[in-house]
Amino acid sequence: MRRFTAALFLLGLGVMIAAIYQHMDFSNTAVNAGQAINAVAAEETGAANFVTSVVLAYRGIDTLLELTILFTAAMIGGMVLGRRRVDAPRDPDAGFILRTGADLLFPLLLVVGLYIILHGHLTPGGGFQGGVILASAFFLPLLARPGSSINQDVISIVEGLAGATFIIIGLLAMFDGKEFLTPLLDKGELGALISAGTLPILYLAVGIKVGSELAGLLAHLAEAEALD
Amino acid sequence: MNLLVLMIALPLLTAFLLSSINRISTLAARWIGPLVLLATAVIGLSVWPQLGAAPLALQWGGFQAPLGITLYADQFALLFALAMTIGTLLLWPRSAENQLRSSSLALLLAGTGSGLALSGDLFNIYVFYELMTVVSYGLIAGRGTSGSFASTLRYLVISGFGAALALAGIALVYQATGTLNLAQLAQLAPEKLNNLQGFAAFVLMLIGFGVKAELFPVNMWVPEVYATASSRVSALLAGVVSKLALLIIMRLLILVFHQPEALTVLLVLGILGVASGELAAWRARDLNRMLAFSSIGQLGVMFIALSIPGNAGIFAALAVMVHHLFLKPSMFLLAERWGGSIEKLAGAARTSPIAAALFVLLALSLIGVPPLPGFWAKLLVIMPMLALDQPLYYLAVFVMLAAASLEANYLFRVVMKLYDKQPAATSHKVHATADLATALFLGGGLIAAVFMLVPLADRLDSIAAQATDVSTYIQTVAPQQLQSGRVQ
Amino acid sequence: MTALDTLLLISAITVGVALLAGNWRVGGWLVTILYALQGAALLMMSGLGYSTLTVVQSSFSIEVLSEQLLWRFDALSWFFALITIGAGLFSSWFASGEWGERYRDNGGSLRLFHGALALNVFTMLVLLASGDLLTLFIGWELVSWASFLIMALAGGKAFGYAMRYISYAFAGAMALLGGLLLIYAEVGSFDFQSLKEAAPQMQASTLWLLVVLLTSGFGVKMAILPFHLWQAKAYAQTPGPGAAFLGAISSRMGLFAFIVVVVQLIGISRLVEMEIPFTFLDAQDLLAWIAVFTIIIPTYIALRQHDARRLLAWHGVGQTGYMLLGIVIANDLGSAGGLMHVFNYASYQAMLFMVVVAVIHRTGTSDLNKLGGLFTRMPLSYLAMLIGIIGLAGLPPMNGFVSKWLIYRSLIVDGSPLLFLGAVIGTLGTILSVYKLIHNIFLGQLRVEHVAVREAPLSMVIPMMALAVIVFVTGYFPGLVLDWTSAVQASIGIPVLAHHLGGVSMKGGLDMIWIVSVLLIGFGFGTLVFFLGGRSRRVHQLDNYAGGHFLTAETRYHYSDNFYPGLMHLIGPWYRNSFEWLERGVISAVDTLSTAMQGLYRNAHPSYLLLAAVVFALSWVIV
Amino acid sequence: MDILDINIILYSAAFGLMLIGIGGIVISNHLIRIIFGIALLEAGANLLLLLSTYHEGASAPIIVDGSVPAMMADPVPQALVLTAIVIGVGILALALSLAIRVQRAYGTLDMREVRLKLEQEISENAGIEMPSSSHAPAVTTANSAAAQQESGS
Repeated sequence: MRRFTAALFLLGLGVMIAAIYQHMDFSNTAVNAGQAINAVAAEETGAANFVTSVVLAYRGIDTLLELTILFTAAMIGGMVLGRRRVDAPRDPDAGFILRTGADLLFPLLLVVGLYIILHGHLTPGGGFQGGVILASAFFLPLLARPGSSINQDVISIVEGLAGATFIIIGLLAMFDGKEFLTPLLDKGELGALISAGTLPILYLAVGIKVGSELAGLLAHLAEAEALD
Repeated sequence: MNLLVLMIALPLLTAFLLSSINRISTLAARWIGPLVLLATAVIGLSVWPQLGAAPLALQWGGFQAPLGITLYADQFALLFALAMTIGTLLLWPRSAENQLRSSSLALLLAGTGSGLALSGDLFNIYVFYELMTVVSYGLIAGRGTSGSFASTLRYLVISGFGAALALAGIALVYQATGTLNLAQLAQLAPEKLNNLQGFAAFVLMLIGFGVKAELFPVNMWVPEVYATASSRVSALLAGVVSKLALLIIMRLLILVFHQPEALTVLLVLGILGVASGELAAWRARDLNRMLAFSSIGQLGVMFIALSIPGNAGIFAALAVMVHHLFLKPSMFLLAERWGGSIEKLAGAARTSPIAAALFVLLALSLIGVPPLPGFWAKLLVIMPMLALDQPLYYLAVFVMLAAASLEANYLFRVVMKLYDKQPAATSHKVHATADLATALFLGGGLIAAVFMLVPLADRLDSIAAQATDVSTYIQTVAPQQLQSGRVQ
Repeated sequence: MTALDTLLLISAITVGVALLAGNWRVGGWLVTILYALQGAALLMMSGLGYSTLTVVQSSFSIEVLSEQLLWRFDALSWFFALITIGAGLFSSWFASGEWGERYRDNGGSLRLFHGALALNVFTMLVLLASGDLLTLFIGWELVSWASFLIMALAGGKAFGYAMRYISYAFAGAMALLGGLLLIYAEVGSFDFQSLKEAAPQMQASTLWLLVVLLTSGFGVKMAILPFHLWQAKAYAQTPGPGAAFLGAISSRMGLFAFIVVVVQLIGISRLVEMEIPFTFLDAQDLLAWIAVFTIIIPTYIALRQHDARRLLAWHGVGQTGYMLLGIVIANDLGSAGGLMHVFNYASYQAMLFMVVVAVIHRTGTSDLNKLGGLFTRMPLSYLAMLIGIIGLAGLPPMNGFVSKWLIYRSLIVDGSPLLFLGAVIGTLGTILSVYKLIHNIFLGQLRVEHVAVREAPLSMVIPMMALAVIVFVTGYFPGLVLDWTSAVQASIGIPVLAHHLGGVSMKGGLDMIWIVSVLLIGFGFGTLVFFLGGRSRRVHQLDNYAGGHFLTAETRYHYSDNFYPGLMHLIGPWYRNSFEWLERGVISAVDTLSTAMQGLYRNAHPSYLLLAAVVFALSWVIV
Repeated sequence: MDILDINIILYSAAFGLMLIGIGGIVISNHLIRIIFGIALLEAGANLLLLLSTYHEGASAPIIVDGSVPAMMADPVPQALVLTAIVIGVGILALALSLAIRVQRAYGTLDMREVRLKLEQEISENAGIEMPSSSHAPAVTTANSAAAQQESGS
C-alpha cells in the first residue's frame, strides 16, 4: 500500500516538475555572477582556470567548509567504526599480480596525483581530483597487503595540519589588513606554473587533506569486517 | 578587516589542530576548545553594540559581491551566532572515551553555527547547513549505543533527502536569477522569483532546511534522536541548532520569497506541527521523548509566527525563539538524570529539590503563565494573528491555545510525579553539579527577563526591525549590478 | 503611596512572612495579624464601599508591549476584597492554633500552608485590582496557580484532583485569553473604557464568540455547568481551613471577572439583543438557565454525598448558580441579591467548613456515616453549624434568606416563573441536604468511640463564632451589606437598589429588623412556655425509642446511612453522571488523537512524508 | 517546443535522476538501497545545478595559452557542484559506516525492522513498556508464556 501511494506521489511529483519546467525561462542564462567572474577572474586571481578561481578564491570559504565536512565525516566514520580488534582474523593475502601492481603503481599514482594538484590552477583538475588519486595510491597497498594498515593517528594529524594550513593562509591575509582568505603573493604570469599567488598552495593543502581523509576513511571501511 | 570572521575561523582551526595539540599536551587539548569558544564569544560581544547602529557586510576573500561570498552581520544574525557559541560552551559535551572527537565536533558546531547565522550567500548557507548536519550526526552517534547509530542513520536518510531537495531549490534559484548573493536576490526576487519556479524553489528549500528546524512532516527523526542522543546533545540540537535552521528560513522569507502562498504553507505546516507535537507529547511516557515532542510543538509555534506577514511576525518569532533558546536546553539538562519512565520519577523532588523547582518554573514559562516570559512571547504571536481576521489564523490561535492546555496537562503530570509523596522504588539520581548549574543559569535568565521585560522587548523589536529592513541589507552589501551580455 | 499600594504591599509581606515564619509557633498568629492589617488597609479605602470614592489607583504601573498596565480598586473590587481578606483572616486564625500543630505533627508543612494561603489572598487582591484586560488575565492566571498550589498541598489523592482542576482551569484560561485577545483585535486596546465604548458597535457574531469564550473562561473558575466537575473534590481535599477559604471566595473570582467584563463592559443589554436562532431565547436567558441548572444539579449531587466536606463543596458549586442568576437578571433586586449572596455565602460556607474541620480534628473523620450525636460534646460547633445551615438553606433570620429573597423577588419582577421554579427546586435540595449534614454529625446518638470527644479548641471556636455573629447580624441588618452592594451597582452601571438598614424599601419590600424581631419574640415566648410549662423532662441522649422498640444503651441506633430512601427511589434514576461521561469522552478523544500522532511519529519511513509534503505544497500552487 | 531541444533532454535527465533517487528512498525498505537512492538524488540535483546556466556551445572557462574563448561556460555552478559532490561523498561514507554498525547491532538493514528494534531499545532504556506498533502484533500474554516455556525447557 505504501509503495503504491509512494509511486503515485512520485508520479505526481513528476507532473509537478513538468509543470515547473514549462514555466522556466531559459532566455537570461547569460546574465549571471559566473559571467561576471569570467570577465575579471584572470585579472583578480591570476589563475588560468576560472573554476579554480571560484573554488579557491571567490568561494574559498565554501571549499574550506567542504574540507571540514570531509574531515568531520572521516572523523565520525572512525568514531562509529571503532578500532580494529586485535584478534580479528586477517583477510587472505592478495595474489602476486596485485602486490606487484600495487608496488609499481604507488609512485606512479603519487606523481600523477601531485601533478594534477599542482596544475589545478591551470588545467582541469586540482586538489580534489588529485587528492582522490593520492588516496588511492595509499589505499592500494592496503588492499594488496591486508596485514598492513595505515596509521590513523598520523592521518588525523596530517589532515588536521593540512586544513589548518588553509585557514592559516586565510588568516595571514587578515594580518595583512585584508579580508579573511584573500589570495596573497604575486599573481605572476597567467598560465605559468608558479602563478596565481597562494592558490596553488591552497590546492596543495586541499589535495593532501582530501587524500589523507579518503585514505583513512577507506582504510576504516576496508577493516569494517574486523571491527569490534 | 573585521574580527567577526574569527568567530567562524578560529573554532574550525582549533578543531583541525586538536589531535596535533593532543600529541603535545592532553591538558591543553582539553582546555583549548572552551577557551577558544570563550574568545570567540568575547569577539562577538565586542562587535554587538557596533551592529546596533548599522549592520556590517564582509566579503570573504575581499571580492566584490556578488562574485565573492558575503558575510552579513546584523544583530539578528549575531544574536544566534552568539547563542550557538555560548550554547556550545555551556553544553560542552562530556564523554569519557571520545573526549577528543567530541571536543572537535563541538568546536565545529560552534563555528558552523555562527557561520550559518552570518552567511549572506545561498550556496554558502547550504554548505554551512550540511556541515552542521554532519557535525550533529557525529554528536548523536557519539553516544556509541546501537540505538544512537540507528537513529543517526534514520536521521541521515531524511536529512540527506531534504538537503538534496534544497540543493535542487538553489539550482532553480540560480537558474532564474544567475546569482546566489542574498542581497542581489532580494533585488531580483520581485521580478524573477515571483513565479511558479520561485515558489517551487521555496518549497524545496523550506522542506530541505525544515528537517533541522523540526518542520512538521519532516521531523519524524526528532523523538528517536532525542531519546537516543545524550541529553546535552539533545539540548544543543533542540535548543540552538533548530533555531539556526529556522533563521535561514526567516532570512529567505524576508529577503527573497514574498509570495503569500509561502506564508500559507508555513502557517499550515506550523499548525500541524503544533497539533501533532503536543498531542503526541500528551501520551509520551518518558521524559526525553515528551520533551522532544513538545519541542516539535514549540517549533510549530515559531513557524506560525513566521507566517504572520510583516514586521510583527518576525518580532514574534524572534521572541518565541529567544524564549525557547533559554528554556529547552535547560529542560533537557534536567532530563539528563530524569530520563526514562515518568513513573520512576515519583518523589524525585525530595532528593533534588532545586532541580524540581526549576522544572516547575520552566514548565510554567513553557505553557505561558504570566508574568513569565513565555506568556509574553505567546501574546506577541497571537495578537497580530487575530488582527489579521482570517479563518486560517483563527484556527492557528485555537490550536495554539488548545495545545497550551494540553501542554499544561502533561507537564504538570510530570511535576505531580516529582512531588509525589510516595517515592518510587528505585532511588533517584542526583543531577551533576555542572548540569544543574547550567540549567539554573538558563532558568535564571528567564526570571531576569521578567524584570527586564520592557527593555528586552524594545531590544528584540529593534533587532527584528533591523532584520526585516531589506533595503538596508541591499545597501550594506551593495552588490554590483550584473552585466548583461556575454564576455567577449 | 496610595491606600491600594499599602494594601498590596502588606499582602505581599504577608506572603513573605508566611513562607519565612510559617513553621514557628507564633507564625500563624503573626500571619493572622498581618491579615488584620490588610483589612485595616482596606478600610482606609472604605469610601469605595459607600460611593464616596469611585476609584483608588495604584501608583505602580508598567508599560509592556506598548500597553500601560494599571492596577486600581473600585467599589466592586473593594467588596470582593473585603470578603477575601475576611476569609483569609478567619481561615488563618483557625489554622494558627491546635489545628496547625496537628497538621505539622502529621508531616505537613505549615510554612507551605500559610504561604499558599497568603499567596492566594495576594493574587486575588492583584486580580481584583486589575485595571485593564491584560492585568485581569495576569491576575487570573496567578489566582489559578495559587489555588492549584493550596489544593495540591495534601498530596496523594489531592494531586489527582488538583491536576483535574488545573487542566480545567488552564483550558479555561486559554479560552479567556482567546477572548481577551479577540477584544484587543476588535478594539485595539486592553483598556476597559475602550471596550465599553466599542461594545455597542460590535457585530453579533463577534459578540457571540466573545461571550462564549469569556463565559467559558470565567465559568470554569465559577464551576458553572458543564465545567463543574473539578471543584467539589478538589476543595474537599484541600487541607482544613484552606478548604474553608477556597470554598468561601476562590471560585467567586470567576464571578468577579464575569461582572467586570460581561456585565460592566459588554453590558447585559447587549446580551439581551443576542437572539439564539430558532428559539425564543437570548443570551441572557441562556446564561440564566445555565445558572439555574448549576443550582439544581450540583445541589442534588450534594444530597448523595456522605462525606461532609464533599457535601459542602458541592453546595459551593450550587450556590454559585444563585449568584450568577441574580447578576445575569441584572435588575436592581437581582444584582443586589447576587452580590449580597457572595458575601453571605462566604460567611456561612467558611463557618460550615470550619465546623467540619473541627469535627475532623476531634474525631478524625468527616464520613457522615461514622458520626452522630456530637451535639452534647461540641455544643458551640453545633450552634455554629446550625446558624450556618439556616443561612445556607436561605431561611430567616440569617443573611442567606435576604439574598435569596432578593433573587427570587427579582425573578418574579422579571417575569420568569420557570427560572423561579428552578431556583426553588434548588433550595429544596439544599434544605434536605443541610439537614442531612447537621443530623448525621450532631444529632442522634453518640457513637462509642466519640464519648471522649471535647469541644473544639478556642482557636477554632472563636473564628466560627465570629462568623456566626456576622451571619446573624447581617441577617438582622441586611442594610449593612446592601450599602456596599449599592455602591457596586452604581459603579458597574446597574440601577441601584433602594434600601435601608432593615432591608429593601419598595412596595412589598423586606424589613428584616421587623421579621427577625418578631421571630425572636416568638422564639422567646416559646422558650418561656417550654421552661415555665414544666412539661419537659430531660432524657439521656441514648434513651430513645424506634419503631416501637425500646433500645438499650448498648444498642445504638443512629439513622444515617441511606438517607432519604423514598426520595432517592424517586429521583435516583435521574443521576446519570452525564457530565462525567462527557469528560471521559473528551479525554478519550484526545487520547485517540494522541495515539494516532504517536503512530505517525513512529513511522518506519519518514521520507515518505517528506515526499508527500513536497507534492502537496507544490500541487497547492500549481493546480 | 521541440521535443529534441537540448534543454528538454538535459533537464529530463536531471529530473529523472532525482525521481529515480526519490523512488529508491521512498519505495525501498533496504537501507543500502535507500542510501544509494540519496546518492542518485544528489547526482540529479548536482546535474540540475550544473544545468542552471548551461549554454550550448560554450567552452570550458579556462584560458589556454592566453587565448580567451568566445563564450565561456559559467564557472560558478561547476565549482558548486564540485563542492556538492565532495559533501555527498562524505555523507555517503558516513552513511555506509553507520549502516555497518546498525547491521552489526540489529542484524538487519530493513528499515522497518531497524525502526522496530530502535523503538524496543529506547523503550527498554527508558524502562517503559513498548507501545504497540502497527508493524508488529502485540505480544499477548499467551505468546509470552509460551515463549517462556520454550526457553525454560
